[in-house]
This record gives sequence, structure tokens and C-alpha cells, in this order.
Amino acid sequence: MFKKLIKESTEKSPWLFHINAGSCNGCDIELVSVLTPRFDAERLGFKLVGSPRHADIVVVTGPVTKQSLPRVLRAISQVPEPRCIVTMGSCPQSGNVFKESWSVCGPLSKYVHVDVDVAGCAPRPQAVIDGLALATQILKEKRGQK
Amino acid sequence: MFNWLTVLETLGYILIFPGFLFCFLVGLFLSGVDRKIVAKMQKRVGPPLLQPFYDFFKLCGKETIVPAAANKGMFLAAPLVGLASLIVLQMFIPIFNFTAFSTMADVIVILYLLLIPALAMILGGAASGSPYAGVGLSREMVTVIACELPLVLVLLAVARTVGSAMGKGLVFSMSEIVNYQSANGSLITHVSMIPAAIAFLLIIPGETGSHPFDTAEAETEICEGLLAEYSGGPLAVFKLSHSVKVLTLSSLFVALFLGGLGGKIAALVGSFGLSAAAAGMIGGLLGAIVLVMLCLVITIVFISLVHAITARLKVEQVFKYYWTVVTGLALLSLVLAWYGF
Amino acid sequence: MITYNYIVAFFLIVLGFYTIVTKYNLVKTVIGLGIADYGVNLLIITVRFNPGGTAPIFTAGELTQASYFVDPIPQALTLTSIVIGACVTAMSLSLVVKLQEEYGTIDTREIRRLRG
Amino acid sequence: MSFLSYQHFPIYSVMALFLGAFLIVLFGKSKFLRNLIAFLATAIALGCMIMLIKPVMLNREIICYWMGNRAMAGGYAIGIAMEVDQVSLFFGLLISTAVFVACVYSLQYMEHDDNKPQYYTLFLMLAGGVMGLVLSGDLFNMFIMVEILTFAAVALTAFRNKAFGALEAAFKYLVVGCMGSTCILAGTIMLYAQAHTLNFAQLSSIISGDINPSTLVAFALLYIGFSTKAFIVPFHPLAADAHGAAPASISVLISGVLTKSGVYAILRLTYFLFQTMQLGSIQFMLVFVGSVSMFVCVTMALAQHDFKRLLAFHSISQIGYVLTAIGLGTGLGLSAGLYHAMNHTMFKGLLFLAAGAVHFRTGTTDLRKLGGLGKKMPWTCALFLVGAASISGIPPFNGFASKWMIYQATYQKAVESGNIGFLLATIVALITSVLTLASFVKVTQSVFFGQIRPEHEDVKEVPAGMIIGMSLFAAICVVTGLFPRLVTDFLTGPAANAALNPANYISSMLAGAPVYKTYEVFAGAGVWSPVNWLLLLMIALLGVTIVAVLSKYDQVSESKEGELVDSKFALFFGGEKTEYSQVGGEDLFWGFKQNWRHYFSFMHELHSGVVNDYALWAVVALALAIVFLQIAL
Repeated sequence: MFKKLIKESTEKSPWLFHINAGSCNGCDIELVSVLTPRFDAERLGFKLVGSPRHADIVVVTGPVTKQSLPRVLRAISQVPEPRCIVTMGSCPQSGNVFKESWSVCGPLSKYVHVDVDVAGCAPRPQAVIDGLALATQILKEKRGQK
Repeated sequence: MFNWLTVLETLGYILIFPGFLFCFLVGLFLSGVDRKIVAKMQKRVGPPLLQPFYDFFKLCGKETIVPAAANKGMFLAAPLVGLASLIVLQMFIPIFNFTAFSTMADVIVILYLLLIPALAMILGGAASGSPYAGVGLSREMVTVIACELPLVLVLLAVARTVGSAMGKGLVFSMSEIVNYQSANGSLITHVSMIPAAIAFLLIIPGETGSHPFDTAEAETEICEGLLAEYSGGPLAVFKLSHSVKVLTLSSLFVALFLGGLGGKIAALVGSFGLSAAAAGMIGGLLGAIVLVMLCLVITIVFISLVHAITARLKVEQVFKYYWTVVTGLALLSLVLAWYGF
Repeated sequence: MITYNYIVAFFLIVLGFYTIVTKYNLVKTVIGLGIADYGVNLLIITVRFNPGGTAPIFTAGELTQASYFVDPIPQALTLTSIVIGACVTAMSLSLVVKLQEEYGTIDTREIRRLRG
Repeated sequence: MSFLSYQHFPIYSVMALFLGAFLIVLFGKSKFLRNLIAFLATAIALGCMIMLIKPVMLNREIICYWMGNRAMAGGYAIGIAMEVDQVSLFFGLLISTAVFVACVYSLQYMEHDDNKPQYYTLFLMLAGGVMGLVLSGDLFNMFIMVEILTFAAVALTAFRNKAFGALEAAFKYLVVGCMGSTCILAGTIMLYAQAHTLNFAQLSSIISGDINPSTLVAFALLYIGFSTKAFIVPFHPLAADAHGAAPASISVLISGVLTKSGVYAILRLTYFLFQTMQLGSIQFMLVFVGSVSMFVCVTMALAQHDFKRLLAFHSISQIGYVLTAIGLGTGLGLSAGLYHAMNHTMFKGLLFLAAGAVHFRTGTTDLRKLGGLGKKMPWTCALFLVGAASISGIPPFNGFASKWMIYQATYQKAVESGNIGFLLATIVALITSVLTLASFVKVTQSVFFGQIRPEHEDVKEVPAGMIIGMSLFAAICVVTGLFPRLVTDFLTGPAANAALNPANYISSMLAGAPVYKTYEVFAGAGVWSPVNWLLLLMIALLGVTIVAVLSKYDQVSESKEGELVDSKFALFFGGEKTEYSQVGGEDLFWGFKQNWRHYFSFMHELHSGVVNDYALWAVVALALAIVFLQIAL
């Protein structure tokens, strides 16, 4: 019963940790707008937390730059299992307009396993919520495997 | 002298009614209500009422990482000590006429027991070795100092008021304070106690570290401060302690200032004409329900409302606020009580 | 006559304290301690001194109610006190020497590493 | 009387310590003999005191011992007397315990130092001086003991004369201490001029009924003189200097023992010699000085960055509690004050020994240069936490039991006398307690938690002898905290009773037949028994732990021993690589200090470190005491 409770709860309380890997701030603002009264992601239990140790879902924005790469990887490694990595915006997926710049190491999927990609520049809040909801499903599956 | 029934009763107290289960359910329920109400005030739908339960169970299922720099024993033990001491504290606070162990508690003991959960959190955070926890620790301690002075004054004023009313000089015993109220009406009806009650209500958000005073766990500035390195089970226990603390402080307020309702409940139950045992049972149950109701009101007005309408203060502002405004109220009350109003 | 002794004794104590408070030289501070000490010694021997009394040395049977002598106890106390005063001076002067070696000065205003 | 009759035990315990000091001078070259003599001397002193519990504490006897059997002649006490009543024995017990533990600890702690024979000689001289002071029944004898202990303490303060500020601290202490001694001698002799005797009991019987301006000046002189020994305000900077510079085992004696001798003497002075404790003005004086000491020293401690200096200020703050409680003049207050005096000796001893342990391994006590030692020195850390919890009054340790009694005593006194000043004392005491907690949180964070400094990576736990010394203190802290009834019934209760019945003391000395009258010590207040609470907490903790273990709370992921730290187990640094960054030091509570910045900067200016200023404070205090007593009585 306890296991089932945990499994059910995993789906219902995903906490987000947001990493900015050299983003232009567009996606960052969109992510915050997801939590505003208009879209209110908190009704699904989403909560933005300040420490990777508390997080379930890591949201990465920005084309992973040379400067930020080791820091992003370190922060991601500090998130306890089960965890889910969501890239937000086109930058961490393809590099977007910064592709093949000398300072950009992206895409992120070269370095870690990315669970969900939310495309767009910047993605609309609805898309973000959809992606996060998908991430919670993946999280629940990972929970189940354990 | 060894009586199994007594042991069973004690265990029941600890595990079920004023103890663990009650604290767990009501505490998390209160914080669920708090989150919901804050959302409503901000015109949001808000999380489901059971969200804190989900959070708790989810955290229980997560991996617990002990950082290499941490002092493992202290790191893991601190949350448990904090929770256990809160539960014991809850058992000392009389719920109207129902007293589990309150005969041996008095207000100064309670004042000190209230420090232990905060101290457990401070030591746990310190043991994690994180500099964010160091900053959080400093802020938490300053908040504790800030709340301590008005709390002391309020408790002294209560002791004096009840003492002079009972002709004893001063009364520190919790059960005597509650018994006096259930016989003679709530303390809040005394003129001198009104500022004290307001001061106590203003202390609640500070002591529990809820919104405008949550400098110690500011997630945006210092990465959750004391809890920065906690994950999984220990974090769940800390979150639970937070919620239970709201319940503890609210029920302490009810016991100190609204104990007169106990007399009303006893009279109401008496009018049913039940046997003594059944009356006791029903009275206890009714008392618990009334207590939860009152705690809800206190939570909504003094935690959720304050949360929704204020922005986080700086830690020196927290200190200044408590040592001027709230202390002023408490001091006023003490002076009034001293001269017998 | 004996009144002068009291006045001088208290004057010496006050003078000693005044020296300690106002002089910034460590050696002078030590001198101040000495002066205060001598003041107390003078006070002690003045107390219970009977003008014209004999020395309190008696053989068995000699002591009667009519014997007029000086109280011996304060004198014994003075001896102890003088010894202690000498010790104070010796010890404080040795500390002054050490302080001079360590700090290179004997001005009290300079010797204040421990403060606040 | 046989030589083993308990009448002789007081003198044995004093002689054991002085003889030990003498023998170490002779045979101190050999390490074995030196340690053996020091250990035996302190053990004999402790043993004698423990053996006296039964006759004195339980059977309520008062031991009068005439040196050389020169008893009273013609109604005058000519011989030198030792008089051991319950108060003396209570302090004697504290002192001998602290001395014994400090001696056990020194055996290994002083390993790195030279001149060990001199150290032990002075150590035993100091111990013997304090012991003689509390057991003496003669005012001049007290003065001699005061001088002995002042010299020993000054010499020991400067013992590590290469340490930072040691010489300076010793000199300051010597100057102000000798001013105090001069005051004591002047006061003694003024009393002698009035009463023609130096025997305590006889002085008391003559003086207490006939208080004139001259005796009041003597009172003021004695009070100020003994204040310098107790280091209460305005003499607190000397304590801070002396404790900070002395070796830790000596700091234990200075804070736990020497200050107690001052408190003891003030208690003797007010309760026995002048019997003025029922006067409101004397109560006001002691409570006022006590409360000011409490508050000023705790705030000074918050601003310190040296471990031992911080502890020294706390030590005076706790003496403030003791003085406040004693100054109430009630049975409960006395009992609480004596209880707290005892607790203070124990927990402050423990804390100083822990500071010594840190110094022993790292060579520094600067809070800004320490951190993260909890992992390297787990025993020291755990024992330090016990001491810190005790001093901050966290239940169930002993500090809570006595502080709780002090709050009740002060508040009760306020209600009974209708004087709002005592209420202020209660509030100051409660606030001081939480500030004490704050500053120990600071020490805990700065020394034992947080990140370890790179240069302390190879620090080891201290040797077993030092752990044993600390454990003894910690055990006493826990036991006296858990069973406060034991202490109040057998130790502080009889002592408080004796202090409230000075007639017994006088008559047993002068007539040999005391008349016992028992005062109600606990009027309206009780002693909280933490055992039930602790049991409940244990059950709750067990319950929580079982639930936690069942839900796999203890299945943690952690880095393997000796392996390079994986980034997963590194501290979260906002994604950066973990670097050394320790949050600690004197400014940990800036939120508090920011609001009090004017006060703190004023205090910093005031404690200028110039010995002339401290001497001036002493003179001003003396003048104030004389004027106050002349006006008030």
C-alpha cells in the first residue's frame, strides 16, 4: 500500500528545478508564466524549488554553452533519483540560432539522457504544461521500475 | 504497578490521538488548506487539498543523498528528533478538557520545547555542511531570537493574569490555566489579554517560518537555506514538522486564550445526559473537532492571508518588527496584567 | 594624634588607586599598587594601636585585667600583608619585563591586543 | 578524636592540595611521580568532600575545626577556625570535582608544554587556595587564600607566555585583582576595628545587629573585592582576557572554581556576616548587578570571534544568573542559584575542555579559522553539544532545570514584593537564555559543522584521557539534569537552608549547639522532572524512527570511503565546483547585530583593553557601592 501511495503521489507532486544554460531569458520568463494565475501549473502540484536536491524534474533552457556545460551536468547529477530532464525551447535541443557557435556545446542530449523536449522559441505555456505533464508520466514509470 | 491498560492508553495517546496520527493528518491538512486558500486569494485554482500528502509520500519515495561533507548521523537524526519533540509538545498542550499528559507541563517548559524543533533544523542544516545552510541557520536563529522576546512576555502575562485571578500570585501550569478558563470563561475576555492574544497570533507565522518571515528557507535567494542539501525521507520529515508546527502553535493559542470554550463544550455534552465515560469520549471528540476548526481559522487568517498579501522581509526587518511592534503589544499586555486589568 | 594615621592611610590608598587609574606607564601602575598596599598596612597597624601601651609579650601569670598593651593581631596581619605586597611587586615587575620584551613598550595604551 | 574522624576531613582536603603542590616542587622532575602526586592530591580532596556529604548534608551537622586545637578563650575566638556548614560543603564539592576532572584532563592536555612541574604546582596552589577560601571560618584567612589563588591564577594565565595576549591578560588581571585584594584587606581590617575579632561567626554576631556607616564602608570594600574574584560587571573584561589566554584546564578552574569563590564570598557576606538579605536595597543591588552581568556579557559574547573568549563572557553571564537568584533572598531563589552555580561549573568546565581539545589538535581557537571538525573529532563534538545544550537551557540537560527555577523564583519574588524590577530580571534572564543559545549555535556552526579547512584535513580525535575528562563533566550534566530532585534535596536544599539560618552557623561556632529551623524552600513552585518527558520523547522518537526505517529512511546513497567525491555527493554550489566557503565567525547573526549596531559599537569602544580604564571602572564601582550602601541602609 505504501509503495502504491508513493507511486500515485509521484505523479501528483513533481517539483521543478530550473537551470539556465545560457538562455536569452525568453524561456525563463515563459516558465514562470506557467505558474501565474492564468495558467496555474500549481493545480497539478508543480512547484518551483531552489535546490536540485528537492527536485523531480529538471528544466534546462538555453543552448548549453561552454561555460555552463560542467555546471549543468553537476547540478543534474545532484538531483536524486527518480528524476526527469526536460529541455525547454529549441536551444538545448538543436542550438537554435546559436548552433555551431564556438562557445556552444549543445545539444544537451549529447551529454545526458533527455526525457522530454518542449520545442518552440519560446514555447507557449500550454506547450510547457503539456511537456511537464508528459514528464510526470515518465517519472511515474521510472518510479514503477524501481 | 505495571498495568497493560495504562501502557496501551499511553501508546494510544502517542500514536493516535494527540500524537503522531493526529498531528500527521491535521498538520498536513492545515497546510493543504493554506496552499489552497493562498491560491484562491491570488485567483488561481490552486493545488488539490491533499497536495501536502502527495508531496510527503513522493519525498518518501525519493532517493536520499547524503553529501560527502555532511555529518551523516546528525544529518539523518535531526529531522526525526525535531518531529518527535513536536509530537511530544503537542501531547502536552491540553485540548480543552482533554489532557493527555499536560499535568506536568507548564508554559516555560513549553517555551523551551518550542526551541527544540528549530534547533533540530539548525543542527541538521549545519551538519549538511552547505554554506547555504550556514546562511539559513543564521537567519533561522535570528528569527527565533526575534520571536522569543514577545513570546516570553505573552506567556508571563498569561501566567500573571491567571495567577492574580486565582489569587495565587502566578500560575505557570498549563492544565491550571486551561481549567481556570473552562470554569471562568476564556482569557481573551480579559482586557489585558487582548494585546497578548494579538501578539501571539502575530508570532505564529514567525515561529513556523511561513511567508513574510520565511527568510531562513528563502528558495530564491539561498536555495532553500537550511534544507538545501536535504532530499527524500529527511526532507519529507522536515516538511511534515513545518506543518505540525502550525498545528502546535495554533492549539497552544487556543489553549491559552480560548480555553473557555472547554466549559461550553462540557456543558453541551452534559445536556445530552450521557454516562460519564461516554460524555468524556464525546467531549474529547467534540473538543478535537472544535480545535481543528479554530486551527483552520487561525491558519487562514494569520498564515494564508498574511502570506498572500506580503512580500518576504529581510531578516533584520523581521527582527525589528518583532522587537518593536509585537513586543510592544505583548509588553502592553504584561503591564495591564501587572496592574490587574 | 592617631587620627592623622587614619587620614594618611586612606590618603595613601586613594593616591595608589589614583596612580593606577591615571598613569599610563606600567611601572608607575606597579608603584600605585604598592602605595595602596602601604596605605592598607598603615591602616592595619593603626587599628587597635593603644598609645602608651606595652608590647604584648607576657609570661605565664603576668597577664592581668589591668595590663595595657597593643593588640598583637593587627601587627601579625601587617607582616603577612607586607609579604604579600612584596610578592605582588615582584610578580608584576617580572610581568612588566616580559611585556616589554613582547610588545616593545610599557605604555598601557599600546598594550591592548585583547579588547572588545 | 581519631585521625580518620570526619572532623578532620576539611583540613585534609586543603592540606592534600597544598602538600601536593609542595611535593611536586621537590619530585616534579619525574613525569610518573608528578602525575601521581597531582592525581592523588585532587582525588583525596574530592574524596574528603564526598565523605562529608553524609554528616553535613544529611545529618545537618556544622563542623567547627580549630587549628592546633586553640578553641575559644574567654568568649573570643583567637585561634584560626575552619567552619564547614552546608554552603561551604556545597561549594567545596563543586570545586573539588572541577579540580579533579581538570587534573585528569591536564595529564594529557599539557603534553606539548614545558615547565610541567611549575604548572602542577600552581594548579594545586590555585585549587588549594579556593578550597581553603570556602572552608575557612576566618575573614583574614579568607584574604590570604584570596591572595594565594590570585597569584596562582595570574601565573597560570601567563603560563603560555608566548600565546597571544597571555602576558597582557595576566598583567591586567594582576592589577585589578590586587586592587580587589587591597579592598578586601581594608574591609577586613575595618571590621576588625569594630568587632576586635576575625572569626566569621563572632564577627557576624557582633556586627549584624549594629550596622553603622563604618561597617557599611567595610561591606562595600569587601563586596567590591570579592566581585573582582567573581568577575561580575564591571570586572568582566578581565575574565575574558584571562580565560582566553590561559590553558583550557586552567580556564576550567578560573571559570568554574575561581568565580564560584567570589560568589561564595558574596553569599557569606550578605547572608551570614551582615545578615542583610532581607533588606530590599541589598536584594536590589545583587539582582541589578546580576541582571546587568547576564545581559552585557551575553551580548559581548555574541560579538566575539575567539572560542575561549566567548566562553569566558558566557561564564560571567551565567554568574549573573547565580547572583540574581541568590540576591532574591528567598529559599527558592537560593536553591536555584546554588543549583545553577553547580551546573555552571559542570557545563562550563565541559565547554572549556572541548575548546582545549580543539586547540590541542588544531592549535587555534579562532572561530574564523576553524570549521567542519565534527567529522574528525566526533566525541569532542558530541560532548560539546551536550555542554552547549546545557548552557542554553535545552531540556533535559541540567541548565534547564536550574534556569527554570530561577525564572520561577524571580517572577514569584516580583509578584510577592509587587516590585516590577524583579519582573524585568525574569525577562532579562529568559532573553539571555535564547541569546546564549544563539551564540552556541554560532560556535557549533563555526567549529564543528560547515566545511573543513584544508589545513585541518588530517586532524585526529584527542587522546582518551581528555575524552574521559570531558565525559565526566558531561555525565554530571546529564544526571543532574535528569534528576533535579536529587540535587535540590541533598545538595542545594540543605545549603539554602543553611544560608537562610545564619543563627545556626553562629551558634554552632560560639556555643556548639545549633538550633535547627527549616525553611520552606519550595513555596508554590516545584522542580520539573524531565524523566517523564524524556521517556515520552524517547517513545515518540522510537516510533518515528521505526516508521522511518520501515519506509527505508536509512537507505541513503553516499560516497564510498576514500573515493574521490563524485559530483553527486558534492555540496550544491549553484552548479559550481565545491570550494572552501565556511559561513561562520563572529558576524554569523548579522540580522541581530544590524539592529543593535549602536549598542555593539558602543560596547566595543567601552572595552578598550587599556588597563587604566578597567581600574577606573573598579574605582567607580567601589565609589558607587559605598554611596549606595550609605544611602540605602
